[in-house]
Amino acid sequence: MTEQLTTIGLNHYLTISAFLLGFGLFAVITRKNAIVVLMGVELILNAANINFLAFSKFNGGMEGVMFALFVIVIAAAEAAIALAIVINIYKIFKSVDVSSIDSLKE
Amino acid sequence: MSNPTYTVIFYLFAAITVCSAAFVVFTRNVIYSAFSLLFTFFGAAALYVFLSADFIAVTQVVVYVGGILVLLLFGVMFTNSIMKVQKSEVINIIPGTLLLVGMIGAMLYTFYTTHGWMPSETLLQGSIVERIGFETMSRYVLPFEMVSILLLAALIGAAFLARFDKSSK
Amino acid sequence: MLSLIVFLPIIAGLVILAVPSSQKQIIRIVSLLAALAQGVLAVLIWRGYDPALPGITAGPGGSPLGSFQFVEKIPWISLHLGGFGSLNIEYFLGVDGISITMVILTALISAIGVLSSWTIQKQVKGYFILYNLLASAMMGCFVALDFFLFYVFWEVMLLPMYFLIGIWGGPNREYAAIKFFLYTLFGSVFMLLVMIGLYFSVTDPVTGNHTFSLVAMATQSNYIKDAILGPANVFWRYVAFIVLFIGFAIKVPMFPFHTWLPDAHVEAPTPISVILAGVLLKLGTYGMIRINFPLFPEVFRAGMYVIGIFGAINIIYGAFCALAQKDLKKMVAYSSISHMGYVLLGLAAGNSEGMVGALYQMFNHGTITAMLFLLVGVIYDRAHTRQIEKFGGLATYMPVYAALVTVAWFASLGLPGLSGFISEALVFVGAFSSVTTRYIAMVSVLGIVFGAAYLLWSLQRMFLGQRKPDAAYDLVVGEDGHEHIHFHDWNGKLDLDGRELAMLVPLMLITIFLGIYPMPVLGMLTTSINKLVQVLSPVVMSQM
Amino acid sequence: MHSLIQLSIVVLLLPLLSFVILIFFNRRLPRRGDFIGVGILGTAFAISAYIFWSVIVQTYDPAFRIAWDFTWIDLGNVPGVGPLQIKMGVVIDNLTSIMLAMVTLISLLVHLYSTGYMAGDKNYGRYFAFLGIFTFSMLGIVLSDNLFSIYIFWELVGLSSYLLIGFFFEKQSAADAQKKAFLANRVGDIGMWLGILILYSQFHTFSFEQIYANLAAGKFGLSNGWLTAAGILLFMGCVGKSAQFPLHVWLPDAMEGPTPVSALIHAATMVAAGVYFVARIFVVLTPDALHVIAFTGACTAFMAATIAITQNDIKRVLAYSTVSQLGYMVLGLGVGAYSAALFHLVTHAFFKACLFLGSGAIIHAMHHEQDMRWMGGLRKHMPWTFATFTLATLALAGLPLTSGFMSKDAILAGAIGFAKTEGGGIFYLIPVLGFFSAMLTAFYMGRQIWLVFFGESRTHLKPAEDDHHAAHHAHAGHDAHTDDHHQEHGVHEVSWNMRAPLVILATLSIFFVYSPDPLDGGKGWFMKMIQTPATVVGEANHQIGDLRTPVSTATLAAAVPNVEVPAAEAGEHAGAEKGAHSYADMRQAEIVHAGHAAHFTAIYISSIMVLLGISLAFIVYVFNIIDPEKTAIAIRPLYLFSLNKWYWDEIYDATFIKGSMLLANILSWFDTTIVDGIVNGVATLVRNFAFLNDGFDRHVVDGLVNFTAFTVNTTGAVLRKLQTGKVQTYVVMLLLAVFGYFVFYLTRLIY
Repeated sequence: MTEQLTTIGLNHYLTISAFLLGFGLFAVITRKNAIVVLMGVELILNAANINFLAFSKFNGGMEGVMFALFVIVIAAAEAAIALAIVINIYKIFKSVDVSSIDSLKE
Repeated sequence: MSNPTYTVIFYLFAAITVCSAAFVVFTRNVIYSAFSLLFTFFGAAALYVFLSADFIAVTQVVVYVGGILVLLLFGVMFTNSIMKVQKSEVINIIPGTLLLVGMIGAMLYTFYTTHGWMPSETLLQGSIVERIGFETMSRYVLPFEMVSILLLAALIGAAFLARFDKSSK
Repeated sequence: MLSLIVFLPIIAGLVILAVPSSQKQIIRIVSLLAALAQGVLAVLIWRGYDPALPGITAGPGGSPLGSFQFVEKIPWISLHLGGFGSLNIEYFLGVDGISITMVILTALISAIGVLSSWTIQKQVKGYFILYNLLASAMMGCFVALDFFLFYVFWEVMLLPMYFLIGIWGGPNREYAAIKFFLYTLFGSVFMLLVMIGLYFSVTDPVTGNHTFSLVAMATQSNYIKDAILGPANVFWRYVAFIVLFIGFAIKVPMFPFHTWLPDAHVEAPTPISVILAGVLLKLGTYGMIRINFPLFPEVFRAGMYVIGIFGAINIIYGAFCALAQKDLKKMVAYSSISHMGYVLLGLAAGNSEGMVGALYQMFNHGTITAMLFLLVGVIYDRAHTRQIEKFGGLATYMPVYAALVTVAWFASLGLPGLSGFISEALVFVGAFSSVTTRYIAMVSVLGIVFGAAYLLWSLQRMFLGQRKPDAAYDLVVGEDGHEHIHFHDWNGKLDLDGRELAMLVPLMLITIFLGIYPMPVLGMLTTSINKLVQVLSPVVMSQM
Repeated sequence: MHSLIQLSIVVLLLPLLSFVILIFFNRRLPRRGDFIGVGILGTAFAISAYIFWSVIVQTYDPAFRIAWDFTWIDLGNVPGVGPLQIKMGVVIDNLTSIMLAMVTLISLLVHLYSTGYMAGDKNYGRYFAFLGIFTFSMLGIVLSDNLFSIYIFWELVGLSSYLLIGFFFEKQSAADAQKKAFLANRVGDIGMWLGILILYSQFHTFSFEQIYANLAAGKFGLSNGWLTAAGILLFMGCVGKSAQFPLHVWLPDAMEGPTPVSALIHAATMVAAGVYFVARIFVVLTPDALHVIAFTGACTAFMAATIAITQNDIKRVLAYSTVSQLGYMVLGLGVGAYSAALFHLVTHAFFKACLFLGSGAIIHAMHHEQDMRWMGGLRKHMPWTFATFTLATLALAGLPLTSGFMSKDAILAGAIGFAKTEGGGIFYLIPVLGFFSAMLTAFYMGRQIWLVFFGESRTHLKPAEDDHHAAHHAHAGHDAHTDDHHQEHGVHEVSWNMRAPLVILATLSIFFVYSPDPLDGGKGWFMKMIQTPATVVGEANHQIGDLRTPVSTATLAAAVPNVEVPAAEAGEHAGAEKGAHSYADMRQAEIVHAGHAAHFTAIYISSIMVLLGISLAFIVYVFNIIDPEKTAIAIRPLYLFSLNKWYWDEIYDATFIKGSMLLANILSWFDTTIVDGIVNGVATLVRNFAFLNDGFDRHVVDGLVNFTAFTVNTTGAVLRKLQTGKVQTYVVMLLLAVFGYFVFYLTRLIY
């Protein structure tokens, strides 16, 4: 057991990423502020990255690394677009309250 | 690798990451969450270093901390009056909590009950910057180009979306 | 070569698609250039055409080469339909004597139409895209030698026409457009059925499997004896001929199916009227010559006099209706019904004189009627009305316009020295020489008088005499002391301006030249027509 | 290609050149380019005079004929016919060369005259251009060697006549007249075209020569009735063009055109073209067709004469006299007096042109006064016009020493002979009508001379405002050169360029131009050069072979002094001369023979008739023994009948014009209501069926479906609660689903 705690293995990283993922999902689901929702998304992406890197570390391939790289890039793009959208939404609805934006309903 | 200091530092960063992430989610102030997100990113970067992906770590710091976080802060400042605490800003808290607990529990259960992971003996060692460059130019050149085009598109799109709209004035 | 001339306008359409819709002038110029390039290609094809090759049926060895020219023949669609065997459709283009003239005509009229579309202001981009699509489809119909391909072009043609009438038309445009569309669709549905029937009863002599090639279909020996439309199945061959004929007769338009034409013309904008009368009507008769008659020669011979009777009805009925019209454009529309009657009559004659006359009439009617509609458009632009009563004494004030109208009108009533006369004369010569249609010809000669009657009458009411009190324009004394007329809300040139002259003068020169020396066109026709007459004659039938 | 052919083609094309130049550039040229028209016509006349000289005077041969043609349309190797070409060509024989000279001469004179008459008109240049194209088309008719090109130029003549009649197109009456003329001609042309078609359909050629050869060879495939029909139909073209009954109505209205045009087209040349055409096709006419032609001509001559006596418009009188004279010519052809008819054509062309130009001079001098009732006493003011006009009148009336006398008398002699040969009876009606019209002619011409030139001027008697006069002033610009006061001192002799044509034409109406013997045209060169060709139909004995073999017959023809000799010699000598004078069938020979027997009878009767007519005119108008007004009242119905031109216009208007308009309206109503109604009805039917179908659908099919629909509906209502539109709700559902799968997966994993 102690051995399992002291030697840092794959599971440690997976655990961290699991927590990040859970928090991210929680934020995406529960928070009304669009910005915070975005932050949640970022958390999820980070969780994914950690997993990628961990797996590539522990079986010696480069794929995970490369994908992490791409994920970061895409995350940046996504953030930019998303924030722009948020700004537009704010322009239109005069609020960033996601729950008040339900024109998807009808 | 049973170097104790190493272990301690790892746990330290892991704690920073997870706790700040939790703070991001649970605090009611957007500014606070934004700033604590900063710590999450740093923690993640540190963990990348542990995973011997130092280039990724640097990228993480540069892109996330230098770019995305600043963007988020701008967003916050555009949309809220600073330091203002918003009331009643959570919805469907129960399913959220359920999912949070359920997901995390389930995943941890999975991780620690399954012994499917069989780490290969050849671990990733040392700096991988050179190899990244090599892979980028050889095997992942097409995704690389696509991603660059995507970035360009995102850039233009963002500029277009957030442009100063005359008609709205 | 042919693919280029067919798809050039579509390419232009794609280019226009890229041009922002605010750049109206660029759009117009692009389509004009495309039309001119098409014209150049048409001239090249004309120069390269060898009038000695007959066409109509396959050349030596069952291959189109040696009979058709500029042939492009590549497999296009090849489906395996399990029980039905395999469906082989070819991309098969080629010209012979009966299509080369139409190709030239189409290129000419498309160019003229673009010029005449210059004044279109509403949604220029969409207009020209549809226009170019239409131009391509028309050209394709004339050069397609695969029935399926022909059918595709035929259907593609409908849609742009529908929108061009329905969007850019006059007050009652929706009705006219939907009427045109339904009529033609009604016709083409039957065509589809007959086409499939033919596919399963014809085999390609070379490859031995079923084919849509019209060249193979035109040779009776390629038919499977007891197939649905094989020589044995007399009844179904008659049915097929009749429905196919109706399909084409609607386009012509023939007497009972003609009522879409006046509405469509009255509602359509001027360039579309020009295209409609100049080219589309020809497709009906072209289809008869290319598909209907050579594929069912014995039925054609049995039905000659019926076709002739319908032709005579068209001639006289159209002339009378035109005589009664108050709307100038409607009168011209009925006049083209009457003139297409000559084509039907000439075809019904079934001999070389008649058929040459019919084809020549198709060409001349294309140019002359285009001229008529352009002239109507000129006065409509100025006066915003086409009521004949609203004019009078125009010859005094618009001498050039009056002169051109006089020439066009006389060309339309078949004055010697202008091309319309020769074709009508040949039609009558043929129709009278063939015993079947002799009496029909004697009756339809009346059309000459009534044609002269309505044209001269309208000419007199609009241009001669004095200005009518309720005319659509005022008399004002100009600074030079002479009286001029002034149209309400028209500030362009009173008489014809350069663009209008650029549209009209070439047509006029063609009309006069072909009226004095017809051989440039007839020389291309005769070989093919003689071949066609042979194909249709009972001698050939008895040989198989 | 023979040099004469080349020259004739030049003659043909010169007027076209004048047309092209003037129609495009008249405004840029000095004097609107009238000198071009005159000059070109002068050249044309010079050339055709040379042709005339070399054909008629040098080679003095009745059978002279040269032809040339080229392939115009090549229809290739037509199945069933073989190689088929449509040829165009030119033929020159005596008739052609005479017509050529005549047409160009009169056209030249009219051009010259018009420079004075039309001076100052705003469309002056265009006028000469139209004259040019008319001359071109007329020469085309004269030169054609086949039916097709004759038809082409026939229509072109119609066109140019249309343009010239409507030259003052601002006048409604002129516009009506031109339309009427063109349509009437078209009606005639239909017949002509059908006749051409009948001949073509048998022989697949339009050329005269081949058609005649085939006919003579008896290759005509259809029944003889068709042949007669062909003759009559071809004659219909003549009926339209030379204004024979029943299509004569357009000619008097055509006087709306400028007077020189009336002289050129509607007196001298175009109307004569019909007669010329009948002469060209003379040989295909069967006896029955000839009878029809003869009676048509007689009726026309008589009817027109009766109308002419009551007209007041100076030009209308002349117009009707033209119709009447054309009737004479047609009559002459019908009775087989071929050369006499053509002789009359030429003589009439000259003196009638003279009369029209003279009347033009009068109208010009009277400032566009056309009503004879307001003229008078012009003798003193316009001596030249008076002299020439009178001379031409005498010729028209047919007094001895004039050309008209010889030709008309020859025709009447032929008519008598014809009646005799045909066995009398009804056929005597033809000469009788002829002589009666001769008397009427003398009467109305005497009346005209008297009213116009003698007595005192009656200008002041004219009603103050006269719409006729106003109408003339209506067409703008035409009065630019005439001062509006038309007192008598305004009347003066016309200038030289209008006088010279009168003199020339008057000279050409004197007998010695045509024949040394004032009493017998038969002794003249004309009758020798123009001889009846052998018919190729009917009871023809096929001598087509030696019909036109020039060389052998030339000497013979030269040796023969005049026409009755061959008939006489035909009895005595062997058939050598028969070939020479080409009486292929005995019928024609008999007619001509009897005609010459009746020669002096005709002279006597016609002279008596003419004197009768003139004396009647004197009795009525000079000595006023009979007062015309009283007479008119006495025989009012007849008077009105004549004054209103036998009501032909009214009849046609009531029947054909109204009828066709009615038919047109009915048909267009039928078109819009019935045909289109059916179409729309079908559409509605389909739509209604669709509605019906829809009802069935709703009540029966839906009835079954509705239950399902209901359940679906309720579930939907429940599920709709979940549709909040909030993204996060969806995310929750998504994740719940994922979680569910996750749990499921885990359980699988465990057990």
